[in-house]
Amino acid sequence: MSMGIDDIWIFACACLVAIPCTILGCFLVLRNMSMIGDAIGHAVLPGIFCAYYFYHSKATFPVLIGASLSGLAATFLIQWIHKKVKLQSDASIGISYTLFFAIGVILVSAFGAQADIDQDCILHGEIAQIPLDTLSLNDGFSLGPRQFWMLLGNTLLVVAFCLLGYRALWSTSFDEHFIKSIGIGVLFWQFSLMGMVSLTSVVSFESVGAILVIVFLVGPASTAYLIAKQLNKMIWWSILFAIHACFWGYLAAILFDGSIAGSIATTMGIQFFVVFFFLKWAQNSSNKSLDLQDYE
Amino acid sequence: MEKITEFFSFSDTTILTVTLGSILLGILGSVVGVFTYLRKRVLIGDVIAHSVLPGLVLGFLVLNEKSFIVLLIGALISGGLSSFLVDYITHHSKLKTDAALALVLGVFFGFGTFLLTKLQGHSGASQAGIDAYLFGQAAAIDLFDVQVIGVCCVLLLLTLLIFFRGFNILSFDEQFAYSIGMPTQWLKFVLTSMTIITVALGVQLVGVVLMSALLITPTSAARFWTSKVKIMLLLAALFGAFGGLSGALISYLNYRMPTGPWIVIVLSFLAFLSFVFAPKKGVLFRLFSNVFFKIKIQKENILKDLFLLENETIEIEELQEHQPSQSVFNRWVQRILVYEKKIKKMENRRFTLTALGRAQGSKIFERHKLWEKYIGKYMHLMRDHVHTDAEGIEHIIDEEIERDLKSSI
Amino acid sequence: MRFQFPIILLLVILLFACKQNPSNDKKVKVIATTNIIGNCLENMLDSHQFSVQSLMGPGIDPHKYKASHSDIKLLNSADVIVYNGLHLEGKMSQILEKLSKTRQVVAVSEAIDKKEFILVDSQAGLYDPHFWFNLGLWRTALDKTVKQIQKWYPNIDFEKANKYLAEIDSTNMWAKSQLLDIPEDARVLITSHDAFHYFGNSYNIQVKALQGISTVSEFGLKDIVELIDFIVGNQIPSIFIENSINPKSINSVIQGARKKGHEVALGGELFSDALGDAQNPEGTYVGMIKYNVRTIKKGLNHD
Amino acid sequence: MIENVKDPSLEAHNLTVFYQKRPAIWNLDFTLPKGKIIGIMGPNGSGKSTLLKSIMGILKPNDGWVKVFQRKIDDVRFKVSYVPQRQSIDWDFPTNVFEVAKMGRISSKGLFKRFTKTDLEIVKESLHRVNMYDMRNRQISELSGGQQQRTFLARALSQEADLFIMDEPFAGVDAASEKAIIGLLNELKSKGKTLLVVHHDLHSAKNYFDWLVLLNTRLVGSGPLEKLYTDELLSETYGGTLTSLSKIATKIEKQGLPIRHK
Repeated sequence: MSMGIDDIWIFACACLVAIPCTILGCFLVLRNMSMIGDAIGHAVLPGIFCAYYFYHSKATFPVLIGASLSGLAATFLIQWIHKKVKLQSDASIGISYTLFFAIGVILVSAFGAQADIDQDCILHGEIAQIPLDTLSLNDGFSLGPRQFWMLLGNTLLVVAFCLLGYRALWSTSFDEHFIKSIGIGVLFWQFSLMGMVSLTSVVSFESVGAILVIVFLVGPASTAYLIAKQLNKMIWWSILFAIHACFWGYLAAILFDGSIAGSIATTMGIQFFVVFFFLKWAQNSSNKSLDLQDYE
Repeated sequence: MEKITEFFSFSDTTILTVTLGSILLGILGSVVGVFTYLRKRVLIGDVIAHSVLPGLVLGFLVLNEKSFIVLLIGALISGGLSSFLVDYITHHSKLKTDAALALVLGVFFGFGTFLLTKLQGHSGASQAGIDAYLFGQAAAIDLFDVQVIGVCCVLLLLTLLIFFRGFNILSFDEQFAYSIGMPTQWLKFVLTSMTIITVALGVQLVGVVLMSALLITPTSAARFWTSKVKIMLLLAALFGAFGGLSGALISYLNYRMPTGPWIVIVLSFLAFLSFVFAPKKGVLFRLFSNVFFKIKIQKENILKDLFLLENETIEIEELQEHQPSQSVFNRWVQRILVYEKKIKKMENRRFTLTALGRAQGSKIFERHKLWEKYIGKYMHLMRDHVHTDAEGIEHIIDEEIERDLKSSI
Repeated sequence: MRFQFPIILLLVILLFACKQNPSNDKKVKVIATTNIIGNCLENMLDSHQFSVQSLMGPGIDPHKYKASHSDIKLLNSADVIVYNGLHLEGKMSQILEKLSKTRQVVAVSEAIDKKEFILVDSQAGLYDPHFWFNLGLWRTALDKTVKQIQKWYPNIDFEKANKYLAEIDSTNMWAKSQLLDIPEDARVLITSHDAFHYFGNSYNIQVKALQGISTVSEFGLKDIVELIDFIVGNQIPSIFIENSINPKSINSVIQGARKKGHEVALGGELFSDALGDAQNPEGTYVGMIKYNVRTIKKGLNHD
Repeated sequence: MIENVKDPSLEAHNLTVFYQKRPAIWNLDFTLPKGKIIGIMGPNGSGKSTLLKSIMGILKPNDGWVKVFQRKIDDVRFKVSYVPQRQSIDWDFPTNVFEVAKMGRISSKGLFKRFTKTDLEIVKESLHRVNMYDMRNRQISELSGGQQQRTFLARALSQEADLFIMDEPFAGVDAASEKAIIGLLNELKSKGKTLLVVHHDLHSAKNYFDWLVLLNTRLVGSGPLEKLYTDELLSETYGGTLTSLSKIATKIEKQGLPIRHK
């Protein structure tokens, strides 16, 4: 098992996907909107097709824009159905993303079947390929993987957004009525959060593929939710869990020579269940020892 | 047009097979969907659909065979495990359902992908296409599939007939079901198994997305028309069947029109129609009932005013408020009244009441007075508010309420 | 959890410490993406001077291929990387194209005039990537690829390469003679997936497929019904499945035809995007072409 | 029995609000005095919470208006503090008592300005006043119902408002907390604050409130406790809904009718 500088790049990129995803994921878990990641994963297809159709290329940049817009449009549709039509929120997620995906498949089948357009081969990247795709200056000096810089930019954006909007995000997640009662609009924050989720998902899809993004959004955040008593601690814990899982998942991927994304996702699942059963065990044993002690 | 008659003649067995398969699958999915919807587990289908991947791959790895049954068993096991885990997590921690769903979906799918890359290194050229099983196509449904779906449909309907009352109570109030001694665990197990079997089967035949849509969309649409479970089941099945039929039809009208996605589009279209047009809950219904009500109010106001004018029981100033103005809307309403023979046109653009109109006008005036008395007595309203309130309510009062009001005064 | 921090730190340091061990092998390492390319190069390059490996194993769909960790290590250790191009390898094609600026990377499709390829989308400039089924074109492309490698490693022994190219030529001739044997009206190749257009063009065979290249694309009822009608109407004796696609759709075509009273046989499995197992004859490029030709001939000469 | 006051803390005129398309409150007309503890009483579903939400502008009235300190609510929000129902919140949320109390300062600081030392002092002081300071670092899910309610009160206190609008602060609260809360209300009253409290227990109401608003979709009465606390008015409030009124309400709900045409 030999490692090199590439492994560092891959690990760094995994962490740079993990950090913004899990920060946003904490808010999604607290707002009961976790499935939105899955919805966006499917809803990007028509956006990718339109980018291809109007730009006549499979170049990365228009695809990213198209995919983000279509992801955002899907979240808007979800919100509209939920708020205006008053359908329960999971049903509106289900209706919206299946509709978007179906439109995408029809467009691809009718106009692009020979052009090999699908999110798997145009948008979804594989994290192992990251070190190959480097950014270099004119004189050939390599600046490291292109996606590293993109992910770094996205991470900074998300961190800045969450620092700036921390008070708004947590207070609207906790008690929407109260925030409305002091005269602050909640809609703006909801939509900007969705916008960030859509953007981050798409940027991350491009680097690590769809599965890892869904798991990154909810996995570490759910694990942290089990143990954290405060939101800021929950965010820190979730970042820690995410990086921790990236590390072991990556090692496992090298060891078993399998998909890195798949391996990290599996590790996150295992991590969740370890924490989950540990807490259950701890709770049971403390209940036994407390026995007849009163509690309020 | 020709194409459509050709389609409905079903002379081509392939058309018949695919159409029948789509319709039956639509019914199967929608009926199962009703219960997942009522139990607020709408996205469980999506989760099971993604979670079958590791089962499929393991099934293949262990038995090295791509047969339908082997893959189905693998899918059933991993689908079942995922659905069990979702329940287990939500029951034994403070984590909410949606987070548990997303977590299980992602982790299972991730594990499946991990196994798939292991397969890439596995020798034996036949492993290819294993993930193609995740993307079944509705247009490729063959006779065997139709038979399998048909058997499932029959089994499902039988289960429904036997357990319907139990399912019904369980979906609305689990606690109550438990309290009256129903075997809730058992019922839930049966329901969940039905969902898993349907999804694991459907995913191999028509793919993840169509399967999720079949579970969610027809039910959501049906929910807008009724709140009775029986009618909901019927409606959802009807929508599902219609979706299957029209999806098949559309995909027959032109080349490269995929059947499955068109079924999704038709179902979504039905859902949006329901959102807009369904009585009571629909968006448009509310809008239209407002318009009709406005016309009714205007009609009644004209009749009442004319009635008051004839009897001169009211001061002129008070009448001025609702003196019919000459807006387009008003003229339109007047025309309706003339048509209904409630008013007659005189010279100078004036109107006079017919006998019918006079009776109705007096009735409205009577109701106005009645309401004023009623709220004066019971609602502690100040005198100056009573009149405006009555101006509105007089149009809502019907025979039954009028009787009530009279008896309470 | 806390005690794990030092361990993590330690491992990270270890990660930095482990540098790639330089390979002692003096051979030039050539990595091909698909095993079709890999097999051809293996037969063209001197095995004393070059070692050829391919990333994708037998039966892998290159459109959906996801690199694993060891694959990337393999790519990184490569001296020369050869790939197909024309977006066959999905997102990886784009990456390899960029990599060609800094590394010794060559696309087999690179040296061929684009006019020779089958155009899929004129505005986007997309071409059908399955051009190894046009043996004449493929031979030229291989020739130019080896010449490109020669620019970097000038002392290539061209004898082996030329011998192999001659083998491809003779295979081409043989295939032509075999396939032209089939009566013209029976020369229809029906498969589940759109990979055989080059094949059809070079041997004057009509090609029909149910599904496009994109894996999300789907066919509709009309496509399948017309295909069945075509099969029944022209009394096509057999249709074929491909090794990287779910055979279900083609099975329902067979069933549909049977219902209409025409027994169409399953002509067998054709190899399209990848070679078969290495120990079998169809595990080589030439063997694969021969296998396909024999299968097609046997299938279409059914009656 | 409706008694009006001059210079009211709150004035509702013709207020009609639909909740989920059903008329929840109907034609309310009342004025409330300043510096009193005012109880809003009525049976379940009589529109008490709806009234509070429409005062705060969370629900838009379908007709009529409310004025707080003779101004529109948007102009005087900083003077008003709203305590939502305890059940409206997910108490599993990972946050602690101090953070919740600090939320109250958002009303004067907005979403972006930093909290200063004085802000934190105010929060601390508020927690002391509800006797929750020692538990300031507890996660909110570990609190009892009464402690949760007191945390909410601390948040309201740190808003430094003049009018407190509280939705069922005594619901699901232990005796000790109930006592502490009523003590706090009295203390606030003595400082000239106005308190508007939704309550449903008839017996304790007699000891808590100075002024009553009796509500059962329509206004049954509004006035000083001694005048309102009569068997006749209370039985009218709690004696079921008016059949004709509820029939009209049902008809309006079913057909989605507007109640008034303009």
